[in-house]
Amino acid sequence: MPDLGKYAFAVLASYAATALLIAGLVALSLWQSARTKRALDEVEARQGKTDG
Amino acid sequence: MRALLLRDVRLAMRTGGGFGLGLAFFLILAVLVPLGVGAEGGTLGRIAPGILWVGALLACLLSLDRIFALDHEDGSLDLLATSPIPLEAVVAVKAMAHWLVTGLPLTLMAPGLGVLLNLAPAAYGWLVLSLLLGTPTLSIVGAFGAALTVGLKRGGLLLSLLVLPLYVPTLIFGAEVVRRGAEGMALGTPLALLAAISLGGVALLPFAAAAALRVNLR
Amino acid sequence: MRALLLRDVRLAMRTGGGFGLGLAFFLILAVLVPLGVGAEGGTLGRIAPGILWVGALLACLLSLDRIFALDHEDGSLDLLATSPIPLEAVVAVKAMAHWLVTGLPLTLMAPGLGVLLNLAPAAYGWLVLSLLLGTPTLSIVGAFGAALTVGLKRGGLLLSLLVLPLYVPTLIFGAEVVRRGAEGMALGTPLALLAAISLGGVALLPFAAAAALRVNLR
Amino acid sequence: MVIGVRNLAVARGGVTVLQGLGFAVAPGEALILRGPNGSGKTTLLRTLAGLQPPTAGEIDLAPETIAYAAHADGLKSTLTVAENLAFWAAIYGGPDIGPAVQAMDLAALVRRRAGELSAGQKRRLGLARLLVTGRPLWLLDEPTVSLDVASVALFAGAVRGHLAGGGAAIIATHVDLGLPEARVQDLDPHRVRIMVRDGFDEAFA
Amino acid sequence: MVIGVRNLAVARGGVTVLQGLGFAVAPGEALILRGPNGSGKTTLLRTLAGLQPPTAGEIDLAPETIAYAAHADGLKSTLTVAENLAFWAAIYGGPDIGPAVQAMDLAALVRRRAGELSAGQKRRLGLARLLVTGRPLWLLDEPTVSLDVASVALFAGAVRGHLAGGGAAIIATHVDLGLPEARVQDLDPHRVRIMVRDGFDEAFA
Amino acid sequence: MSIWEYANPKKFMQTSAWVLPWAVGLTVACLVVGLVWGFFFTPDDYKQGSTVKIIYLHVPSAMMAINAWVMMLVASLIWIVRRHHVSALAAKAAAPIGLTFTLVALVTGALWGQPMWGTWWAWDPRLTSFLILCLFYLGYIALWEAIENPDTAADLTSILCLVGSVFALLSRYAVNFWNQGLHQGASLSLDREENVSNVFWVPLLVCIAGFVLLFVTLVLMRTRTEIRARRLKALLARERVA
Ligand code: HEM
Ligand SMILES: Nc1ncnc2c1ncn2[C@@H]1O[C@H](COP(=O)(O)OP(=O)(O)OP(=O)(O)O)[C@@H](O)[C@H]1O
Ligand SMILES: Nc1ncnc2c1ncn2[C@@H]1O[C@H](COP(=O)(O)OP(=O)(O)OP(=O)(O)O)[C@@H](O)[C@H]1O
Ligand SMILES: [Mg+2]
Ligand SMILES: [Mg+2]
Repeated sequence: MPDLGKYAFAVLASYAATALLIAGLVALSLWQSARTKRALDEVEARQGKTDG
Repeated sequence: MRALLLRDVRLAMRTGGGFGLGLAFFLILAVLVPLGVGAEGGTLGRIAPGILWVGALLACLLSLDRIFALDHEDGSLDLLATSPIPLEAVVAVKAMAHWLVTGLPLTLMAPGLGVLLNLAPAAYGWLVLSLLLGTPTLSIVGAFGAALTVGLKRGGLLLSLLVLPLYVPTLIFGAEVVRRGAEGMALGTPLALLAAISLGGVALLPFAAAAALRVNLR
Repeated sequence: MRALLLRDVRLAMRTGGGFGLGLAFFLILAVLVPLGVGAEGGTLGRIAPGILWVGALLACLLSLDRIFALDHEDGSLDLLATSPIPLEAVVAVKAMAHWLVTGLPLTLMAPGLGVLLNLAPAAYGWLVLSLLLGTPTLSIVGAFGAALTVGLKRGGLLLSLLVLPLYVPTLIFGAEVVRRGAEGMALGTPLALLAAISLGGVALLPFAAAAALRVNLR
Repeated sequence: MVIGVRNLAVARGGVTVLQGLGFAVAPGEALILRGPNGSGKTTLLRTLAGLQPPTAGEIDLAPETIAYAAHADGLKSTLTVAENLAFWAAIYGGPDIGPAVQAMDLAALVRRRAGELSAGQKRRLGLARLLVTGRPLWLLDEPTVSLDVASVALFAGAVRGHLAGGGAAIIATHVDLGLPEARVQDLDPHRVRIMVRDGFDEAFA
Repeated sequence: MVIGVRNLAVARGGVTVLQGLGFAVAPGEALILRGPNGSGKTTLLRTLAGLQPPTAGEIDLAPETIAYAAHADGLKSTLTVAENLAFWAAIYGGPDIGPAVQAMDLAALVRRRAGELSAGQKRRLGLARLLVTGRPLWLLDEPTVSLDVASVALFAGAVRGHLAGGGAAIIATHVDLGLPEARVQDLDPHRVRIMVRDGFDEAFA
Repeated sequence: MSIWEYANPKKFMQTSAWVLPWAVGLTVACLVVGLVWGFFFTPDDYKQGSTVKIIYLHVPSAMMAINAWVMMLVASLIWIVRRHHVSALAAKAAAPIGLTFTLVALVTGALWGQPMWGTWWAWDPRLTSFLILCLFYLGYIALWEAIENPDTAADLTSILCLVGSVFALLSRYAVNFWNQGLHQGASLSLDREENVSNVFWVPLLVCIAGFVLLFVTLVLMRTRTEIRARRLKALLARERVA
């Protein structure tokens, strides 16, 4: 761990905030992806059956 | 009554219109004022309490006519008036829904905008407190104004004109609390007055508003 | 087309709503800001150009959704779209009607409010000139925003959110002209830019707005 | 008797449009109001619903008896069909929405938003609201506007069910509702055609 | 032929509701569209009016031919009856409003504001608008809603006059209009009931 | 074969499924190398002390915030001209990513501003235009969300993106005119000799590459989601008819 001196808060907070925001975006994207995939699979399976 | 509150909040959230409109407007104002006024820290900080309170007030004003107008247009208000819920309760519930989707989020958002406007650090707490005490008045007074003007085509204009003078005491005491807070002065009196106005308004205005509504539906 | 212009102006005058609402709002703002900010002449005078421009802009914003929303709700917009007038002309005429009942009276009223806000005497002429050049942009950009959001229930909120960033250049140049006017500085460049934006907007935006309307009526 | 009316006069826009009205509706009975456009059917129904005071005469009506359905349906276009109905059911503390949905054949549409319905489907939803109020007296203003033949029959069935359960209905309409058993009240004889003027006071009527 | 339609399909809310429609309307002819609620009459009329594109098929129609009257009347409630009519006459560069006022029996109401009319009177005003457009093809969506018997006859007379002058009309309705000479087009056979599925691209239809 | 083939959703899904894992790997590699290098193995600046380390987040995110908007503009134009669904959906997918980058630039800038300028926020032109850009993103996303019909939404957001771009440029110019500001100039520009010294320069480039790759990865992933959602919606609508 490098010595950040008196600016430790600014630097660490920047990295933390960035990590948080980007992790949030990635998590949101993954969640949406999983959700739509599941919903689509469900409907495709259902319609596959109804159509015979 | 819970159903009515839930419906109004849900409608505001779903259709937007109500919810967010006030907030967006508040944000807009906080961005536009520095762009228009110029960004010297000193001036900006000095006018910040006033601008924030005026902004909150205008954001409320903007969404007032939705309290009854939409329900009047699509006929729901007639149906509500013939329903088992007393009209006074309808007014109180609708004002409360308005506060939940306008006044409350406004209050929560205000500190963030304080940063943009260079508000003095000591004032943040007082800003939130004064808005928390003052915004219910804005909603209930607004509901009274909206009841007076529902069904009038000239509604929007009249409503602002009627409600504005009624808002003045709240504005003055509210901005005063924040300004004194920023400068570290005593602020008990304006704060107490702010709370008193809110309490009185919430207790009495629903009756006046219901009477106005009855006349307007006739 | 003359008939449409006349009808829109007449509706605005008769129903109020449009006409007067913006003006009342402008007046309200000019009264509230000194109340909220405190009335020291120095600060007030310094922020006056910005406040006046922000006020004009908000007053326009307020009445924007009436440009198309009322006609959409009562079905007139469908009928106009199937009428012999091209939709681009409908947009342009409606924006013009909006300017006639909002921007123009606003401009005429601004000097009076300048007095309330302690505006420097040298700035009055520039205030009127800058508003005269800038308010047409507000109307036509607003018509574009209204065309994008017509028929959306979330219209009001979205409209402000979409239109606000588009107003920024006009606001900056407009307020700059007045501020420089107040201080007796050179103001050719911002004035020219203000005019250029207006001309460009009036020439091009009706096409974008008509395209958006067509999509929305589908 | 669910409602009784004696020597009633009603006004709209400051002008008395109907006068000398008298009728009574018993449980299980339906009354159809007939009269040309502008004769005052809507005005009469609004007066009976308590939305405006009569200019003369009396209305005998127990409180909390009526459910009113106006020209406008009072639907929120962003709420779904189920949400719209559930709201009114909660307001009236009325029954479950299931039977109402069945009765007006809305089962396939419950999750659709009200704004996405066709004109007739909207109207069916407006009528389903009556069934969740649990009120004995229905006041209906042109209920079958925009309805197709099948839906009109559905509506007539719903009214019959209501009457059979001891309810009553007053219905303003221009068309045939398929309710031959209903009594018809013609409003034409009660219209105020000549302006009666006398004293100065009268001008304030 | 005023309008010809071949193999038309129309969609609402992203779903094709009618397909395989074909008909032609000659001058002097009226076509009545029938179909239950939600079958797509309004959607079809909007497509013919050019407000939305068809999803398939062709429409043969000269420009500036149609006058459309929707479920909503497009009246401004603060303008008077005469002002409302005069506005549309000016927009279409059409004839004087006098004959239209006569035809729809609005003479007594011309100075009344549109917001102060009863439901049926509003509708009559909405129909009078058609007469000032001077357009040959009328597209009417349930024109007789709220009209009393006399007004329906008035309306039928206006349509007959229009047809006699070489005009044409396409009318969606659920009730009897008193126009026995009109041809009827049933939309039921054209409703899309089954799902058509194939490749992935299809999902974007 | 032509690039337009990827406008076919099926083709796009196949290709992107193949590309995606590689993109994820490269992104992680670049970001880890660049950030670790920057954070642990670069010296402090003689003037700014350890705060220079913020540059590895601030500059790449600021660049990508603008580039994401440019990409949306191009995709919108493609939709308007050629009506390829995938391009409209890609524009939709990119907006939240651009918004996130804008927020990262704003937040890191504000955190940097406190020690350097003594204030969290100053109405500097670059800062102000970023705030305005943020509003544009919000409006664009809100418009997509507000419209039910996907084609209508694609049309309207494209028009907004076009008109908005013009006004964004105007605002940038106006804001510059309005206030001269505190923010450093473009020290990355290639024609200037007094670039940031090489010690900071190389890891910064790696970080920029990492952020570009992150953007590409996320756009691919989100576009796939949007395509699936679109297909889901169409299938459900069909079910409704039946
Ligand atoms: C909220 C505040 C801030 C915002 C929105 C912001 C925004 C930006 C933007 C848009 C760029 C340009 C990136 C490019 O052109 O590729 C940039 C670059 C940069 N910023 Fe900031 N900034 C902020 C605060 C700061 C602060 C406080 C500092 C340091 C004192 C700083 C230092 C830099 C540096 C060194 C660059 C690189 C300049 C270059 O090489 O182009 N920024 N920032
Ligand atoms: N808001 C109003 N202000 C003034 N007069 C009105 C208003 N609404 C209706 N009127 C007039 O009052 C009279 C009665 O109207 P009402 O709406 O009760 O008629 P109605 O029998 O319901 O007609 P319809 O069958 O057309 O619905 C009419 O002559 C009408 O013109
Ligand atoms: N705004 C909308 N969004 C989505 N779907 C809609 C919308 N409006 C109508 N629909 C649906 O499209 C179909 C066709 O509607 P349309 O209004 O064309 O029917 P219609 O034949 O005119 O019915 P009605 O006789 O009730 O007026 C219906 O199933 C309806 O539920
Ligand atoms: Mg009526
Ligand atoms: Mg229909």
